[in-house]
Amino acid sequence: MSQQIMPAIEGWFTIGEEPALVGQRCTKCGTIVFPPVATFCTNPSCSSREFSSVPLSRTGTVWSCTDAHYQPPPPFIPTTDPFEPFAIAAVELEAERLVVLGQVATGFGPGDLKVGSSVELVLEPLEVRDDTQYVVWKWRPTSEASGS
Amino acid sequence: MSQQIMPAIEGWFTIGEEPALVGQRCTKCGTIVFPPVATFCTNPSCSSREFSSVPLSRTGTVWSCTDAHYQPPPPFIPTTDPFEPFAIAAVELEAERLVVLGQVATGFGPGDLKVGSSVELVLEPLEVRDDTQYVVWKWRPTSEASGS
Amino acid sequence: MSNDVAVLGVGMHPWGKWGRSFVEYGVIAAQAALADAGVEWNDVEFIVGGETVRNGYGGYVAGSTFARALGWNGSRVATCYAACASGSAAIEAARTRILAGLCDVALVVGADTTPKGFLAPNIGERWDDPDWLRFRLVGATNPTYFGLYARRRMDLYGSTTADFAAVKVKNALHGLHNDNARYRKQVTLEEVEASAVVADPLRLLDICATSDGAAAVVLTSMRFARQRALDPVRIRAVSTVTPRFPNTALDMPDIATDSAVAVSPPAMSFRASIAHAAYEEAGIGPEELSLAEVYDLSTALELDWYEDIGLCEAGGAEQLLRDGATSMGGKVPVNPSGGLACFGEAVPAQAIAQVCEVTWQLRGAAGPRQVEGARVGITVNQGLFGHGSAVLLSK
Amino acid sequence: MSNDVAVLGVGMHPWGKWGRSFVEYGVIAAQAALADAGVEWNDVEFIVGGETVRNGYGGYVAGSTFARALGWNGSRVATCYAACASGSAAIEAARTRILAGLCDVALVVGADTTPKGFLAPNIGERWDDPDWLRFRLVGATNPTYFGLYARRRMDLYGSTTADFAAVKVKNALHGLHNDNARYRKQVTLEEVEASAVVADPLRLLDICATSDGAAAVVLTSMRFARQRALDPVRIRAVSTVTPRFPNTALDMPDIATDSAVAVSPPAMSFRASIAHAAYEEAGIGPEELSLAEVYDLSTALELDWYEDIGLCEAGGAEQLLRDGATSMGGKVPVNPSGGLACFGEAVPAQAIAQVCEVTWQLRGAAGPRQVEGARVGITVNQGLFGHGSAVLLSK
Ligand SMILES: [Zn+2]
Ligand SMILES: [Zn+2]
Repeated sequence: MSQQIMPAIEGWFTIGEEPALVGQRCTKCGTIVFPPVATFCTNPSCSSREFSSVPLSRTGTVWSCTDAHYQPPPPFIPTTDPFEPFAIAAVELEAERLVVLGQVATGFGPGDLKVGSSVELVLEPLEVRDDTQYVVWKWRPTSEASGS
Repeated sequence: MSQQIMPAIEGWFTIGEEPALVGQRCTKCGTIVFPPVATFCTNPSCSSREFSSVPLSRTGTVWSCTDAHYQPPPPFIPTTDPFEPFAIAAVELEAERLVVLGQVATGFGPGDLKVGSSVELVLEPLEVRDDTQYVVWKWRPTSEASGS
Repeated sequence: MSNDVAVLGVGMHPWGKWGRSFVEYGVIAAQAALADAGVEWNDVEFIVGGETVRNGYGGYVAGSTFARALGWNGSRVATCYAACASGSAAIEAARTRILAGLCDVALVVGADTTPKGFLAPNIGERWDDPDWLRFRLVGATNPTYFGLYARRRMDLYGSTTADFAAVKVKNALHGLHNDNARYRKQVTLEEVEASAVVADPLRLLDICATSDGAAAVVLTSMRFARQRALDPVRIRAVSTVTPRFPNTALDMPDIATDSAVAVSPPAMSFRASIAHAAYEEAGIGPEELSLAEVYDLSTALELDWYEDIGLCEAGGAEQLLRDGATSMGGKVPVNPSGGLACFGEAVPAQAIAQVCEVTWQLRGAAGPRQVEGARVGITVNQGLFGHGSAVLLSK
Repeated sequence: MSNDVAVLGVGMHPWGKWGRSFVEYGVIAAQAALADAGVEWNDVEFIVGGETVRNGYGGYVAGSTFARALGWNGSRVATCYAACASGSAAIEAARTRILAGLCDVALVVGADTTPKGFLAPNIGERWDDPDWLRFRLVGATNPTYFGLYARRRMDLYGSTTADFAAVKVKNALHGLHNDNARYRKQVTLEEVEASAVVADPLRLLDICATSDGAAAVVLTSMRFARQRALDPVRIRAVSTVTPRFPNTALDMPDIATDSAVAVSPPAMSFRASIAHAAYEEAGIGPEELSLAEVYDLSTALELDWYEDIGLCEAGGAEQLLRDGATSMGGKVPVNPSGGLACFGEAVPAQAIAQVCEVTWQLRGAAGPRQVEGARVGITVNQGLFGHGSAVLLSK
């Protein structure tokens, strides 16, 4: 049985060999916007509506992290039954100078991360629907971190 | 098969031989409130919270009337399929000096009513659920009016 | 003079069914108003949004949603909801902040997208919500109320369905060349009377549609405005009054009125008190009006407004209409923009759009629909649950 | 002085889980505030409601819902929404109307009922609603953000979970005899540390609950107040600022921050700018504070606020706490009411309740929790989507 793989939300990230978040870069002032859903440049001194699509850095450093010990309410989609806690990290992308939230890759907890530690972007399944596996971005500790 | 008869909303009207809307009368200033869901007296010069329950006049005069030619959206419950237009009247109760909206009894249209004409309160089915027939108040033309 | 603020800029996103986000409409209207005022977004000290309750959380916090879309600039923010009067409530928040001396430049934005068909309550069972119960127990939609008001006029004052249709014909003519209007097409009496009955005696063409649209105004202190414009249009008064007990006219979405058994009804009806409060605040009377933008949710309701804004006595509206007094070229043209008849309602934007139109008229910049020599204009509307509003403007 | 308004009356409905309507809570708080002010409802010229978005249409139009429940009196009305800052937005609407000279007496009311468990978005699929997407794509609840802020303090400043627990212990002690608080029970460090982890490093007792509750204030012009009170408590400033671009701190409910790649971040963070704007408007500095009511959605967040309202430099909050400076009897007691720790949040009421507490403190009428010699107090909070608010009060 072959499953098609699709992003859980269209246009926010690529799903190739080297998956990456996709941002918008204002063609006038260079401001980068993620998620890529802006109609207008977010810089108040710039009223441009023109953006180019840019892949964001696939690695970053932890701005902070936490976890979820109780199952969030819908529209959260639980991937395990019974619910298992998962970690969440806010990650700073140096080149883009912005912070992006995401779950931490399965198998890692908040103890595996601290402010400033390195992570890279990976994809993991969010749900299977109509023979399609929908994936979402997560942050996986690199360098000094190890599975918990 | 015997069906229980119940009001479509509790406490707003009685369902005996002579059905009547039920109001609240402020025990301090005498203001009457319908629907009977007030916690506080609606008279701004009175801060009473004490009400007695009073049946409202079963007859009144038309303040105005109209009809519905398109099926209203939910939570409206259609009673016919396909939808049939029904008339609606706002009726002034002289003793209580207030106006109450309601559907016009089945078989009568807006042409059977005019401002000032007389109506009386009747009950008609709104829906059947769990072997219970839920009824709602309607206004039926009296005196000069006739079925259309 | 100390109670005046200037309408330095106005702007709109055309009304229609565009299928895009209310945020986009709002920002485009805001940018148009800023450009019209010659003011940069970074100079705005206070932004107020008219709330939309059908567009997710972003609609609940419309003020900050627009601020963010324009780019966070550190301005103060507010979001106002008052049903159909939301736009004027937002204008009033901006006006009072300027009059309080707390800012010089404020931006007011309202935008909406609309569902198909009747406006319906949110899903779920809510046995304590009057707006839910009127649908459940009576099947009373918004047109139900418009039908009741129309029928009452007919029985009390002898209005005819031809009078109602004539309002539509007039407004369609007024809006013919209004680029911001959604419907720009002449309509005949016959076409109105051939359209389907919705709520007797009103037909499809008697009742306004719902539209996507946005409007924005830049309000400033008179001091700030005078540095930029010789003779700016001024807001002279805003009314946001509630009814007085007992309110004995059946108001949408109620199932019953107050009782007058213990306290006599006030001398003035709620709807009449709306404009009255604005006249009183400004010390200007209806005899000074050059034009009016009134909330013609239905054609018949426009006639009610003639009386409620003081153009004539109760029962006199039909004669005024038949005499052409409220048509372009008449004594007091009503809805020179084309009104809701040509726009279709975009709830939090509509009252702001009315102010845009009066501003263009008072500037003498309304083009083919210009009311000659316009000097004073009023806007009025009424929303669910005791929300009335009026904005009185002059040169 | 010309920018001051008086807090002539304050009133609350006790916080709890009462299972009744928000309207009832609000009216009871309003009647208490009116009685406290010695003002009749019929004398109120302007009523403002803090909107609640989870209680049907009546909650969207909270101002008019309360006006009607009190009995239509013809007053002007407004309803404000600004997430957790809604109460201060409502206060600001009333204050500006008074400062504009358009009314003397205004009533501000906020009330809410709350669901069980986490605050969750409304049902339905909304792929363009960030508040929906954060749950769908990341599973990020409100405590997620509190956990992120707390962990960042630990890694940057060496805070410990014992510090966080100590905030809870302090606030529980403060609220012990507050009749309006929901939780009036001493809490030990051990109890906090034995409670379940919700969002690492925060535990159940680190995070505030949600409650039913209501609060109201009667604001008047100074002229009106002086006829009734010798030395009324005054509002000196209100801040309702938005962020400045680029906002580089991750704010609830966003998935990402602004980018600082094209424009450098402002010198002051958004949260610090909230109180700063109030200090600047009033010409009063943090060194003059006698007490503060800050929005302790979590224990760790209270520590962030110490820095953001200027009680100490970044990273200094833990020392201040450990020294007892923010406890009753310390230099600047924080949350003498017991804070959200003892109340649980009732969204549109909470910011108004903070003003009630500061008013009682400045009157010297806070009973067993009185801060001695209190002369100046500030309230601060932050809501979703760039809503910050601060109210600065003095004798
Ligand atoms: Zn740009
Ligand atoms: Zn009474």
